[in-house]
Amino acid sequence: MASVSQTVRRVRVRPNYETIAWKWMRYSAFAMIPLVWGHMILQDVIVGVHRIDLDYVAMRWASLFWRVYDTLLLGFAFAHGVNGLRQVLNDFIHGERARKVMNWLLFLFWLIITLIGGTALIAGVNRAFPLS
Amino acid sequence: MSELKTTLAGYVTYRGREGHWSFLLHRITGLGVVLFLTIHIIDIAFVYFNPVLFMKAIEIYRSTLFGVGEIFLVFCVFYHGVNGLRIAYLDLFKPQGWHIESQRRSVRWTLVIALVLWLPSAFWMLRNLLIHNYGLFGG
Amino acid sequence: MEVRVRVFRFNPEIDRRPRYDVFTVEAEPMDRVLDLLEYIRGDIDGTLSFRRSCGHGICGSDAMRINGRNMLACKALVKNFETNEITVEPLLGLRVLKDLIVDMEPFFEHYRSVLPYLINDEPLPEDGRERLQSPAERERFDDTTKCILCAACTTSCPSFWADGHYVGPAAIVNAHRFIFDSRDRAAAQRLEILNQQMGVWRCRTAFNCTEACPREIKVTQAIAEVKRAIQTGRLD
Amino acid sequence: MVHTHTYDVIVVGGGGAGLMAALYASKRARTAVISKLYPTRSHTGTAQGGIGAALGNLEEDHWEWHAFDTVKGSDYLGDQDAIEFMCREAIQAVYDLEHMGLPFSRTPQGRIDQRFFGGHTNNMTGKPVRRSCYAADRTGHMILQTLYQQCIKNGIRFFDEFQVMDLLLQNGAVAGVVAVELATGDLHVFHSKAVVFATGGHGRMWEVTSNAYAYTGDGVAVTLRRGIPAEDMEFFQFHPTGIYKLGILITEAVRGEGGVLINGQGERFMERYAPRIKDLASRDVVSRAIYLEIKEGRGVNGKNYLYLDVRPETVNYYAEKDGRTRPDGSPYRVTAEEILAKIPDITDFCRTYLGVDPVKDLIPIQPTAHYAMGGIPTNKYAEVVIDSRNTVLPGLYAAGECACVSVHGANRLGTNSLVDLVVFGKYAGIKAAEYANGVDFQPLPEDPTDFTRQQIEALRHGDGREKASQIGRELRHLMFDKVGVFRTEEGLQEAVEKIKELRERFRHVRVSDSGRAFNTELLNTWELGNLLDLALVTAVSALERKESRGAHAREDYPKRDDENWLKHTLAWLDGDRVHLDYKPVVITQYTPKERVY
Ligand SMILES: Cc1cc2nc3c(=O)[nH]c(=O)nc-3n(C[C@H](O)[C@H](O)[C@H](O)COP(=O)(O)OP(=O)(O)OC[C@H]3O[C@@H](n4cnc5c(N)ncnc54)[C@H](O)[C@@H]3O)c2cc1C
Ligand code: HEM
Ligand code: SF4
Ligand code: F3S
Ligand code: FES
Repeated sequence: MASVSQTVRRVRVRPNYETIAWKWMRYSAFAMIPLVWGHMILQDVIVGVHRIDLDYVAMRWASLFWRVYDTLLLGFAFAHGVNGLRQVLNDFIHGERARKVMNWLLFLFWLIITLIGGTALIAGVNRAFPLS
Repeated sequence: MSELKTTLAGYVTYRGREGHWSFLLHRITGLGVVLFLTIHIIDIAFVYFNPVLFMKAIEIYRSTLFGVGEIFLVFCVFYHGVNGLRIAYLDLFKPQGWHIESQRRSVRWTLVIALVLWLPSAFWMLRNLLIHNYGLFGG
Repeated sequence: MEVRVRVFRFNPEIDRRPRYDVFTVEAEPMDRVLDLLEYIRGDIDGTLSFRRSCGHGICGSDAMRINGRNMLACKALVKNFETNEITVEPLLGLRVLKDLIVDMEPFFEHYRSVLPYLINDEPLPEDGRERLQSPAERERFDDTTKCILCAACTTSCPSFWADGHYVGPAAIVNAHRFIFDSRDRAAAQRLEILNQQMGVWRCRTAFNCTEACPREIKVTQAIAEVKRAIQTGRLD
Repeated sequence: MVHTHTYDVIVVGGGGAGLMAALYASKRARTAVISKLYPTRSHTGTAQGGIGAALGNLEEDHWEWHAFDTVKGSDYLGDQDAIEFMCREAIQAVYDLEHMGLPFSRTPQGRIDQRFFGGHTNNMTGKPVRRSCYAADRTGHMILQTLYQQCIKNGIRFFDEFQVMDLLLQNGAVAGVVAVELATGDLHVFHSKAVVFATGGHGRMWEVTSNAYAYTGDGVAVTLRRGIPAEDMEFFQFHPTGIYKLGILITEAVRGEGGVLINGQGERFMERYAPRIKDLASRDVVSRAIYLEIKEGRGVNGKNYLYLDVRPETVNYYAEKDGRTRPDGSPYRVTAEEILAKIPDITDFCRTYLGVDPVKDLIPIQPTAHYAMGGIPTNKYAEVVIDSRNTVLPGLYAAGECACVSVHGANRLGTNSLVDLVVFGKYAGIKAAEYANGVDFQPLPEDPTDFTRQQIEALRHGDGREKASQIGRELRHLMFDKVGVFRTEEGLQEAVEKIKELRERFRHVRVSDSGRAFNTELLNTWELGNLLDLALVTAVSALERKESRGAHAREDYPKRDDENWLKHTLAWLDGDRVHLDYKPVVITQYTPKERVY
């Protein structure tokens, strides 16, 4: 009786930006549940915007834990969000050139905002700033 | 241009089922959250760059209009998160889950879970809002 | 019972913009929407154009939007609609050539782009007989062999509406059919093609394709399997 | 506007036969396919049951047995040289299809699976034999897709949605065809050395039919108008199991898997008509049995339908009674799941169009017009022959349902059409390319589109007193009533007169759409004209054949008459008149005897 081959076939596909972005969107999703939800539930729901002010921020960032937490949050959530934005814009912006320009602009946007946020996270509340 | 029109017409008039709506909702909530997050990163960064502006921004956030908006934002984050988890789980671990009945079911459950998470939060936030902005509940 | 059929009309030779004509026809609950269209063309307005051939959901000619959803007119029974008003429109996202007829060329171009044919240059069995394949291996891609290229899926996809360059679910389904065929040897090439900008990653799992497929192919699942194959390199 | 194209070989039709021809012709000659439908819309895609070939994967089988079954099925009218050729070639053809990628269902050993089908027997025991190679109940779909895929792979040139309306002949040989481009209404002249017609059948002239809207016999009508005869048109197969009223086909494979026919009294009546193979007797036999049951008042609720029953309990009950076994000798018993897995599409049809579930409910069925045995006369190399001496018309080929080789004779055996397509489609392609490589182009006629324009003008300028849709309805009703499963002298006489009347009325039809792009009204009306021509030829051929043979059942001549009628009909159409001539049947080793199943 002839036998039938039953080997698992394998191939290799070169990963590109889209491959990685897809994975990133999904794996970051798992990390973001504790980060984003945790942050949001704590700040928006439990503490509430009415109790947040400079002192509150200063107090939170006094703890290294919260600084690391917020750094991770910034890293994950904003990169995820900007890549999401890129995907949506990609749907609507056609043409090789336009797309390239958009991608660069988005990259700069991501970089600048992340740097701004990162700077604040590292430097903390600016007590030297004249308050009035 | 005509593609944009077609797409928007399709979004609105195509009578898709659960998947169509969850796609739209995921997209809208995602975009809403990025918009907010961008602003939020900037205003938080003011604590270093310009604390006065930070206080002004907080002032604005405390307004009733923003308060209500924030409640919706929380919904967006909950819905987007639950749905994102659903997508990530199916895509990465259970492609057979992209099956017509189970997919319809999972979309509905996503909405239910998001609402269940959101309702108590919304209640609490609304209560805070009423207390602080209208002095209710003896606040 | 009486049914009001609202039909999208557009004749590029005369009309500057489309319009809707309303025909009131007598119908049985078991009538197909295709029967109504045939009746309208034969007995009321001969200028109405639409495609059809087999009349029972096998040839893929008559996919159109009926009451806002893609389906085959020959598989849409009057009794399955809640209302007595049936709106019939051409597929969305392909150019309308006349009335319910759209330009299928871009659709077939995408189909052709994924190498939709068996590629295996290894020598044939020496006895000249069939290549062997176990029932399980055959079953692996059974679902996607059912595609009739009707385009109902691709034209229900939000990503395709937004950008007609997206290969679309139908092409991916037909790539899947060969990628998972144990006799084929070109899976890597097809996955490479689908890994590009306009490939599988455009799919946002909107699921309209699966809902629309008249052959009940698990389209989104097939796409997910292709995505996984690209990510993991495994073809099982 | 008129466009001109030049190719060595033009294939008209993108179904199984056409694509097969194109694949083989294109290997050696510049080839293009013209099809009025996108090729994947062709009717080949609807074929369900399977393709017959004596592979012997499950039990002993020989191509000679297949040939004998075919001869017997044909009621001895099939040409035996062609039948032997086809059945021998079938085996290689099926392997070829597999190598092209066709996803056949498989045996546990990984070989092509085979199933029972009507009329397929073990010649030694007379018992049914598994000969039908299949891919679930979508065999035709898989063949069509596979061939189309191969055409893409080989870069074959397609003219999709071009409808051929005329054949150009010069100096007694082929010069090309004229087609209208549906999208623009422009005429295109295809100048070629060889033309292969593979345009399919004409079952749309009957009221209850399994055939597609596009099945309007264009190829046969076009060649008839150019003086080429049509062969054996009186033989049209009525398939026993069409869905009641709709005509949608329920494949014989359902009975192959153990389904049985049940009359209004709950009786399995085929035991009386074909004691040995019962429900799997050949189609003409079963269709007639159903008609007789209905006539004798045993239809369901006094209506003209019966039931097909594949509920597992019924299947198992009769399998036990018949002592049916599996290949390994164990008793044949099935579950609902197994049945559903074997006939998924049928299940879908029943659910969609009847709202019944085949493993739980009975399926109401009636005979449905199904397959044209007759058509353009050819020899076994698919070369068109134009008289009783089998004179070949140089450069013209035909294959598939539009051709009459004749391998199906008076009644086609299930699964043999797909065999016909691949075998004769292949040879049409090979022979056409061979021929094209050996000759020069015939010059085009001075005004090649003249006749086509005349036909179109006539449809545009009728006085509009008559409506095409009405004529079509009357034709279909008339044909089903008078030229259906059973025929009589008076009925046929009446049909001939009425068809002539309808053809006269047709001259008054006027197409209301004056546009050019996708003027489907114009083309549908032209197609109705084709059906009217073929209906006339069919009715006259049937009227003249004074015997019963295969699908041609005359109540007034109930017996087969080999002495006078063991011959093929050739019919020419000249205005309103049909000329007939006859040619002998080729007999090699199977001498005609009475058919018992
Ligand atoms: C429901 C059903 C089930 C069947 N099941 C089986 C089965 O199980 N086994 C079996 O052996 N047989 C079966 N048959 C029969 C078989 O499917 C057909 O006889 C066969 O497929 C015909 O193939 P073809 O290539 O001749 O024509 P088709 O596949 O019909 O192709 C005809 C082609 O010609 C083109 N054409 C027609 N007119 C023109 C024109 N004027 N100009 C240009 N192009 C034109 C069409 O576009 C089409 O591409 C079945 C038939 C039906 C209807
Ligand atoms: C809370 C946890 C979150 C999870 C689990 C999550 C998950 C996901 C996933 C899996 C996708 C990919 C969807 C697809 O490709 O089909 C996605 C897309 C997206 N996400 Fe998130 N996300 C989360 C939070 C956020 C946040 C905080 C933002 C904003 C900053 C955001 C913005 C977006 C955007 C804009 C998209 C693209 C939407 C689209 O393509 O339509 N997400 N998200
Ligand atoms: S996958 Fe389904 S909907 Fe899409 S083309 Fe194929 S049959 Fe049509
Ligand atoms: S509708 Fe489109 S987004 Fe994906 S799941 Fe289907 S291809
Ligand atoms: S007419 Fe063939 S699929 Fe509807």
